[in-house]
Amino acid sequence: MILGVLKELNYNRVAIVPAASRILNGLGIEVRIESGAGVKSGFTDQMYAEAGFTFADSGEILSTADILVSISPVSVDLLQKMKKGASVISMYAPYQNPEVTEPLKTVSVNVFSMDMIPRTTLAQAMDVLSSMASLAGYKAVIKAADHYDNIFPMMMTAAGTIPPTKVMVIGAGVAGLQAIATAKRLGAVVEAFDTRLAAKEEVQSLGATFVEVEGAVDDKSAGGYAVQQSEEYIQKQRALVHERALRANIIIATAQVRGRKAPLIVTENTIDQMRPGSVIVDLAASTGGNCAYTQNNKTIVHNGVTIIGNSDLADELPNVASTLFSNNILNFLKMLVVNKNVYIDESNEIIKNALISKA
Amino acid sequence: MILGVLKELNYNRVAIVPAASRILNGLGIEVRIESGAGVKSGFTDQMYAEAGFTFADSGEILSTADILVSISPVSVDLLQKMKKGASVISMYAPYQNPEVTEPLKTVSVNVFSMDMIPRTTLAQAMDVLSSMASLAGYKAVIKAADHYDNIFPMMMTAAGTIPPTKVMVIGAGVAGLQAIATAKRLGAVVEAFDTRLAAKEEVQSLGATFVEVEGAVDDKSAGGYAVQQSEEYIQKQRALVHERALRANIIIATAQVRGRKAPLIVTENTIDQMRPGSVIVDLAASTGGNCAYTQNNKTIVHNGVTIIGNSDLADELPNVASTLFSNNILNFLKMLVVNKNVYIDESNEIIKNALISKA
Amino acid sequence: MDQVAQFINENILLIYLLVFMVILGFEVISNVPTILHTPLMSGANAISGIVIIGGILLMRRTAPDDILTILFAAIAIILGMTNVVGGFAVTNRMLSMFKKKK
Amino acid sequence: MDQVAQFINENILLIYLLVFMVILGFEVISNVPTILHTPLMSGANAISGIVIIGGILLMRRTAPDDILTILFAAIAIILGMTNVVGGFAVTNRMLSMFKKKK
Amino acid sequence: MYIAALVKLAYLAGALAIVWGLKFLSSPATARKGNILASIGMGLAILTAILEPLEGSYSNYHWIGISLIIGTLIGWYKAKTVQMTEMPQLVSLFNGLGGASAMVLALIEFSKTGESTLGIGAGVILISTLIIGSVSFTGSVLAYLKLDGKVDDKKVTFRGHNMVNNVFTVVILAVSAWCLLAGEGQYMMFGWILLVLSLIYGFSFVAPIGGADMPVVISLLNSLTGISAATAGVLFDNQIMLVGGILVGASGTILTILMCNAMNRSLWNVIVGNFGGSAAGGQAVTGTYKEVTASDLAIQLYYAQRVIIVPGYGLAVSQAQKLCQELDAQLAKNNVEVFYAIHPVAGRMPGHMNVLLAEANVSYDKLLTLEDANEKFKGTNVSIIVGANDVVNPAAKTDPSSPIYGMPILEVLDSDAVVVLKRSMKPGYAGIENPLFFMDKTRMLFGDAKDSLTKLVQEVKSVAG
Amino acid sequence: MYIAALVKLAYLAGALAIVWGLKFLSSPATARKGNILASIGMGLAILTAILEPLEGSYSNYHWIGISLIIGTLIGWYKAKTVQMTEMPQLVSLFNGLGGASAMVLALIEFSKTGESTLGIGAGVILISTLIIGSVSFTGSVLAYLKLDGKVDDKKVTFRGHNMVNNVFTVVILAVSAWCLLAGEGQYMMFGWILLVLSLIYGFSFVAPIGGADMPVVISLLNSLTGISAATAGVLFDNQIMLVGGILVGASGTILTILMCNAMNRSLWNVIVGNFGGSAAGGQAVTGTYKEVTASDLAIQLYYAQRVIIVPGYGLAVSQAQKLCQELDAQLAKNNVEVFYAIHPVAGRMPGHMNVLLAEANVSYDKLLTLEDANEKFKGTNVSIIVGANDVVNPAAKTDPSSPIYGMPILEVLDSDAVVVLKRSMKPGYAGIENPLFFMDKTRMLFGDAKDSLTKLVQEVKSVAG
Ligand SMILES: NC(=O)c1ccc[n+]([C@@H]2O[C@H](COP(=O)([O-])OP(=O)(O)OC[C@H]3O[C@@H](n4cnc5c(N)ncnc54)[C@H](OP(=O)(O)O)[C@@H]3O)[C@@H](O)[C@H]2O)c1
Ligand SMILES: NC(=O)c1ccc[n+]([C@@H]2O[C@H](COP(=O)([O-])OP(=O)(O)OC[C@H]3O[C@@H](n4cnc5c(N)ncnc54)[C@H](OP(=O)(O)O)[C@@H]3O)[C@@H](O)[C@H]2O)c1
Ligand SMILES: NC(=O)c1ccc[n+]([C@@H]2O[C@H](COP(=O)([O-])OP(=O)(O)OC[C@H]3O[C@@H](n4cnc5c(N)ncnc54)[C@H](O)[C@@H]3O)[C@@H](O)[C@H]2O)c1
Ligand SMILES: NC(=O)c1ccc[n+]([C@@H]2O[C@H](COP(=O)([O-])OP(=O)(O)OC[C@H]3O[C@@H](n4cnc5c(N)ncnc54)[C@H](O)[C@@H]3O)[C@@H](O)[C@H]2O)c1
Repeated sequence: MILGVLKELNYNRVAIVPAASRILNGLGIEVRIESGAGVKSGFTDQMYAEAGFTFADSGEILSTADILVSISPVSVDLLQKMKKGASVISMYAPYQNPEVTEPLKTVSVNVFSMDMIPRTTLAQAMDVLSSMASLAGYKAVIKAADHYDNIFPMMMTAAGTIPPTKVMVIGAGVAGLQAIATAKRLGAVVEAFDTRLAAKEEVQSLGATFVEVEGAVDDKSAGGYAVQQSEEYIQKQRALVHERALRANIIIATAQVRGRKAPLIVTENTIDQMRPGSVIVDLAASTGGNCAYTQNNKTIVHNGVTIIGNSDLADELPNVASTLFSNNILNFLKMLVVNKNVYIDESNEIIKNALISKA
Repeated sequence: MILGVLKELNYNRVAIVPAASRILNGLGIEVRIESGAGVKSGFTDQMYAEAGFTFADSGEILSTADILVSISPVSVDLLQKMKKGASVISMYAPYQNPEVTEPLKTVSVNVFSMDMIPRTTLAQAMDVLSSMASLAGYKAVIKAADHYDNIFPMMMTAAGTIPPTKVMVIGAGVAGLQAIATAKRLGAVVEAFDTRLAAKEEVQSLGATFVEVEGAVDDKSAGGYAVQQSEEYIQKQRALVHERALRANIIIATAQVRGRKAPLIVTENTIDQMRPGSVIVDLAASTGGNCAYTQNNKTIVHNGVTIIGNSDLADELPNVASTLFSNNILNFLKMLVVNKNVYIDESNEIIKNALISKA
Repeated sequence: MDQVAQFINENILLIYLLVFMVILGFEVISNVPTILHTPLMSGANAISGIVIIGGILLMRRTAPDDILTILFAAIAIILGMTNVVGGFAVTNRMLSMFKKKK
Repeated sequence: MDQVAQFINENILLIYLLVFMVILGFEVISNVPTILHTPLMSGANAISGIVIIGGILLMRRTAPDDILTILFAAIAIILGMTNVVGGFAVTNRMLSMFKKKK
Repeated sequence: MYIAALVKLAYLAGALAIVWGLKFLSSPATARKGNILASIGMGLAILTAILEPLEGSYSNYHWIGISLIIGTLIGWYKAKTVQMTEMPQLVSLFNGLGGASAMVLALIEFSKTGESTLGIGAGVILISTLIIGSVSFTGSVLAYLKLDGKVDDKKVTFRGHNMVNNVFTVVILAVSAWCLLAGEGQYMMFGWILLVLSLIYGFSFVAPIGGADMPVVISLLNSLTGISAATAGVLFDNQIMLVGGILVGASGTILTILMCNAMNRSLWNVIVGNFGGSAAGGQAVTGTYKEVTASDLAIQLYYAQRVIIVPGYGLAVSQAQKLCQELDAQLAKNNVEVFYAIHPVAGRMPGHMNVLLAEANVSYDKLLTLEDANEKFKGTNVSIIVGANDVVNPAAKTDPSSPIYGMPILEVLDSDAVVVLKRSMKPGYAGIENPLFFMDKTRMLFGDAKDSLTKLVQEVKSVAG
Repeated sequence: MYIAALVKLAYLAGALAIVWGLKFLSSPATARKGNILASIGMGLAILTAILEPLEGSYSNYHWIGISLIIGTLIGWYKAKTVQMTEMPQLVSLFNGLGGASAMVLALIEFSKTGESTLGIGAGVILISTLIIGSVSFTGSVLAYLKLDGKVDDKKVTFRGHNMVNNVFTVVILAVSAWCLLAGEGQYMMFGWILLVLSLIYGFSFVAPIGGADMPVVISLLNSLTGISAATAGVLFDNQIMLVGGILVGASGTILTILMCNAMNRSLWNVIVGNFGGSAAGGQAVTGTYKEVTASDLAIQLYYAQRVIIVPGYGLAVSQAQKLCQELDAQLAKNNVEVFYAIHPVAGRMPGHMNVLLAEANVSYDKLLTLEDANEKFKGTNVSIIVGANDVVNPAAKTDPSSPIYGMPILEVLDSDAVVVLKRSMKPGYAGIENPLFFMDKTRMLFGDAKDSLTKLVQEVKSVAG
């Protein structure tokens, strides 16, 4: 059984790392990979060769693979080059972009989208969203610290006392929590906003302050995801965020509502009044951003305030991100591959959810 | 009495910040500053105006100032435009560049170089080297973390266990110690090298491991500074550093010997064998660097290893760096200015040392 | 009342002894950590078997032909001795938990 | 030797009392924190002034014309009382450090 | 005269040994020594009682010897064969025997009074010995039966039971007074009446007290036995009985109170009795769980070879990470190996436990990954689960219908004992019941993890002495 | 008969009050109550002694009254006027008076024996009372003089002093034996001889013991006084004297041993005496410094309103940051305000203290800058300097020749008391002597900061009870 790995064109990461070989061998899987696929994430061809992977060009990979793994969605054109009944594992994000699924119906391959895996305890080992969000949360703070014209921790020195930096985290999901932990480690004073009830305890469990905005709607049936809030709530939240933002110098925004545009929480007015030198990292940029002025995949400076609009910060930690992604895929394969064959068990919640198009 | 502040051409910082006004007023000093001098460090003209500073162009400042403050050395051309007997406070680094002092003799102003202030307890409030080195040490770690393709802390996650990053700090002076503290905060495992006897205890006082190389020469009379080591010692050190470097992924190099070229401690051979993705920050770059391949004021990637050659990282934290610099200058002025006049008391160790050219 | 006063006058040392024994009993125990409650109770229980001395003395004072009393005294001794031996042995077993395993 | 054995036989309760008082004395003190060493010493010192009782009893038993004994007894009482009153008062002052200031 | 003095001194030595023994028993470091010392004192006393010259004594040594041997054999055999878990009931039984012994002695003395008048002093003492010994006897026996599960709490009580007990108390006191004041010539009859009343009362007194409170009751009855031994000592003019008995009476009383305190209840509350008791163990949907006290756990931990701490989200919620580290440091003093088993999904974000433990400065070397931990649980004496739940749920391995079936978990059941620190029986994030809590090896320690760990650290310190 | 019983019970009640009082005295929370209880017991005993019906007693009440009043006035006056720092010597003096009182009583009894034979029992007791009382008397007086600085250790000792003391012991024992066995008719003479010998011995016994060890000696002499009171109790057949005396004798002995332990020395070592003692205070180039024990410091801290901790490089070296935080947490329990005064150059890098304290999770609110701290020292009860030195060196303000003259420092001397935790008298980074250590307000607590703080935290916990 052959697993194909393409070189990522849009990403620094690679979907399968050399260390995966032991488990893949155990599953009876042989890997074909494009030469140089791992170089940007610190995995040289030599490492792959030593791990027993074979190299092939993309054409060969597409035409021979039983399973194709890719981080960026594989285009329909390429899919058509694949064997009938083969499987593709990637990230199509059909929930955000429902239009992607239609064309997939035209090809006769099984398409699995890792982002559709339910956020349950059982599935966490394959939960790419979690592993990437966690890295993004860390990186957001590091990036903010690097762009910031001041330091995070308090220091009382002979040349004066430097007060600790105040960091505001909006949205305490996986990325937000990791951002809180990282900022606290660096010595910042952290406060966080969220709409989910459980978030308060989670934020406090990291020693940060939770700022409560009354009147949040929390829907247990949403599978842990947040739901759309009332306009009144958003107004209240904006006012409170405004007040706090003027005292904070770093904002890490991660608020998302699944399948919808991200809520706009930090307004023009707020940003205009922030001290020049402040930094905003908007991890919700790809769905519109939580902050005014955010431009997706761009870092801009507005009135001295740096606004980093990048939802995919994990890609800037390519080595570790590739490793975790590869492990997530491995865990998925362990479930999917039975006796050297892909076995699509539709009674399995995880497989059922991930399968967005059947051959 | 008029204090002139020029806009820095080579730096993001500004020598005097608006908050200095209260104390300057107390000393009977009036400030003339170039418009836009603070903008890169987060201090707008408006802030200066509110603090009671007046704006002037550089010509006017030069010709009217009794004291001129500048971070970058003021050229002799400009000095000639100054009033006779006026004073200049700046950073000429005559110890590293002995050639700078000769031309200064030609002008009839008193030139103070802040870097010549002795590293004593009493002088620490004016010790610009300390305050800037401390910021540089912090920033070095943040920068390394940002360039690194992995994360610092250990994490045991559903997608695998990420081991903690190993950070090696070479030279545990002010910058090195701050780097140790910052890296430890971020969850890294830190080890440090130094030649001074006192450094061992200092490193351990931050919870890091000190790696001892036997046979170091420690000269108490060097005013706390390190002295040149024997070739044999350097060889031994290189070997040990080599061994450790292959296990570490981050090197922060800060080793300096005053008035000499920085010792070369991380060799080509070592760097060639490091894992791609590793990061080296060489704070000794301006005096030749502790690492092979280091290029002053450049960030290069060699074989996948990022080498940041920047001795002046404090300048990348312009807001806080300006504040501390400004405070250092203020403390110096408090000593220098007596009854609204510059009083050069040559029995004062600090003033005597700082004065590198007398009017 | 007379008798009480007389008793006090005649037995004042005994009363002192009693009173201070009670205090001593309190004192000796009052700092016991909770972990020792059960073994201590068991040990105290063994000590309460001291009543066996009464049985022995009684037995020794009883004429060999007073079978009934002898029988009763024997019962008293057996019961008391069971209490004493069993009590100390059980306590010892409980306390063996406190030994560091090799 | 005879006298000793006799003493034991006659005063066994007294001996019990003594022995167990000693143990009680040990017990009562054995957990005292170091901070209380000095006040405790001072308090115990006051208690040792109990010897004054002897002075009082002596005085009451002495014929008023036996001036010498009366004088000595008075000295004994004065010394003892100074010890008692001074001892308790000083202890109290030492312990007043333990009060929370308002 | 010399011999008489020697006998007196021998008794004194015995008494001293017993007092010091008891004292040693109250500190973990010396407890074993204390037990041995006390038993030596006891042996000395018995020997002296056998050997001391008695006026008009008979040579009933064969009787004494046989009785002693029988008692020794029974006591020894029972003590050696009893299960660790059944020790409390055995202690209770033994205590009953001691009471019975005092009772028998009193009865004989009653029979001896015959026609003579009983003085107040002697009378009170004789009557007390009889009553207290008997109450202690039947009370202890019932406590034994209850603890052994041979008697169901519900079956031996009825409404208004406490009322009946009060009436009993009054009646016994009245009969005693009557006997003292007007019993002349009829003492034996009064003796029988009091015997019967006291035996019934002992039973009735213990009946309404819940099974979980039995240790307190045993301690109380034990102090009663002590008092009866002391009164018997006066009867026989024997100081060691007096001293030993009083000592047990006093310390037993204090111990009883301390035990009540440890349960956060008053003695009164225990005696008046909450039928069935609440502290023993609860009933949940799927079974019965067992609790452990912090002090018992502390001993287990301190004398363990290896302990593994399994942190979970609850640790983070209660912010008890530093206490974990402190527990660890305390245990290290007795060379206990301590590790932390980190499940990959423990907490609410990847690396949550790492953040916490780093904050508490736990060395990275002590952190075990899932795989390493699962190898180390075998041979581990105690696993302490601090606010974790889903990550140790064995349903993931055994119950195919479970929503987490197939997830690798920390296999804490491989260790000798499992203790779970959490606030309630509520489920964790995944919302599913955890059968681990109901396993034989598992004990629950309820409460906020911070509180529980604080207590635990304290107790470990007290074990360390 | 009733009255006799009542008297006996009154004495018993007094004895009980004294025992409980002593017990209460040994725990900080109840010590004051204990002192009052004991004094009530004492009052009761005195009252009973005055009122109890005595056969053949005389009405010397005016004598008794006057004597009591004189004693009360002296005792009260001395106790109220003494300086806090001079209390130990006063206690010693009082103790001597108690001993003298016993001595006087014994002497009178001696005089009364006249021609009659002394039994062994009574003889031993009488002689002991005399000897012990006298030794305690002169010993205490010398201890008082030494503590008060009125006698120089060196002046009252000579080479071979201990040898002489041994000889004295033997002689006194020999004379006692002689008196017992063959003193008939000459008791009074023996009395005087023993008196003189004992008085000299008491003096000689204390002479070689160093001033710093005086508290131990006082405690020892105190237990002697107790014993003499007890023997006097036998003499007068009075149980409360017996009980009270024995109690003091026993507890005094234990206390003495505990005090030696606390100084890490054996009692033997103290008595054989290191001339001049070493623990009292040292001599350094520039003056004398005073030490404080962790336990005394703990009281000061626990009952303070505000405490400021001044961390320095030594805190970092010993890595004691967590203990600082723990101390702070313990003090918070008694509502002590705790702050940390951070000097800008403390440690070895800018922000060194911040890094440490953040690691120990000290809240940012508690950190004071130099300026804020210098405002807060006034009204602060204790400043604890943990491994700092240069940053609190007052030479920076007062000594123009100092290399740090002009540097702003933390003005800890504005607080009521200053305690310095460091290992030695060595200077800090700047290499200059620190006059602060020799100031009146300053006390040193030597040792690694981690060790000292560990002890301190423990002691504070014990104060909190
Ligand atoms: N790691 C991640 O990235 C991540 C992210 C999201 C969700 N999750 C999920 O979270 C779960 C993690 O498992 P877990 O075992 O760590 O936690 P868990 O299963 O959620 O259980 C936590 C337990 O801690 C107890 N607890 C809460 N507060 C406490 C306190 N103050 N003191 C003592 N106990 C307390 C609770 O019981 P009581 O209420 O009875 O005290 C609860 O049963 C998994 O289901 C995982 O999938 C993980
Ligand atoms: N902050 C900076 O950036 C920086 C940089 C370089 C130099 N400095 C200089 O360092 C000094 C800082 O002042 P400081 O008051 O913090 O420190 P310091 O003056 O150096 O004094 C530290 C004291 O700590 C004691 N100590 C060391 N280890 C100890 C331990 N394990 N336990 C207890 N005590 C210990 C030492 O006394 P013992 O040996 O008797 O124990 C020493 O006197 C200033 O002179 C400053 O100029 C500062
Ligand atoms: N079972 C598992 O093991 C597991 C693993 C990972 C995540 N999860 C759960 O999945 C859920 C989603 O996590 P995620 O990180 O992917 O979330 P996300 O990326 O969808 O959203 C990020 C956060 O933004 C918050 N948010 C939305 N609107 C907001 C608003 N107006 N203001 C403030 N905050 C707002 C959300 O509540 C969420 O916490 C969480 O409940 C998480 O606990 C579970
Ligand atoms: N008194 C004060 O308040 C004060 C303030 C700041 C600094 N200082 C002292 O000034 C001195 C200089 O500090 P700095 O940071 O400016 O030093 P620096 O920048 O000159 O050198 C940095 C470090 O590199 C080390 N080094 C030199 N050669 C080395 C080699 N071959 N291998 C390893 N390490 C090597 C030095 O020992 C030094 O610790 C230190 O002793 C410091 O404590 C004193």
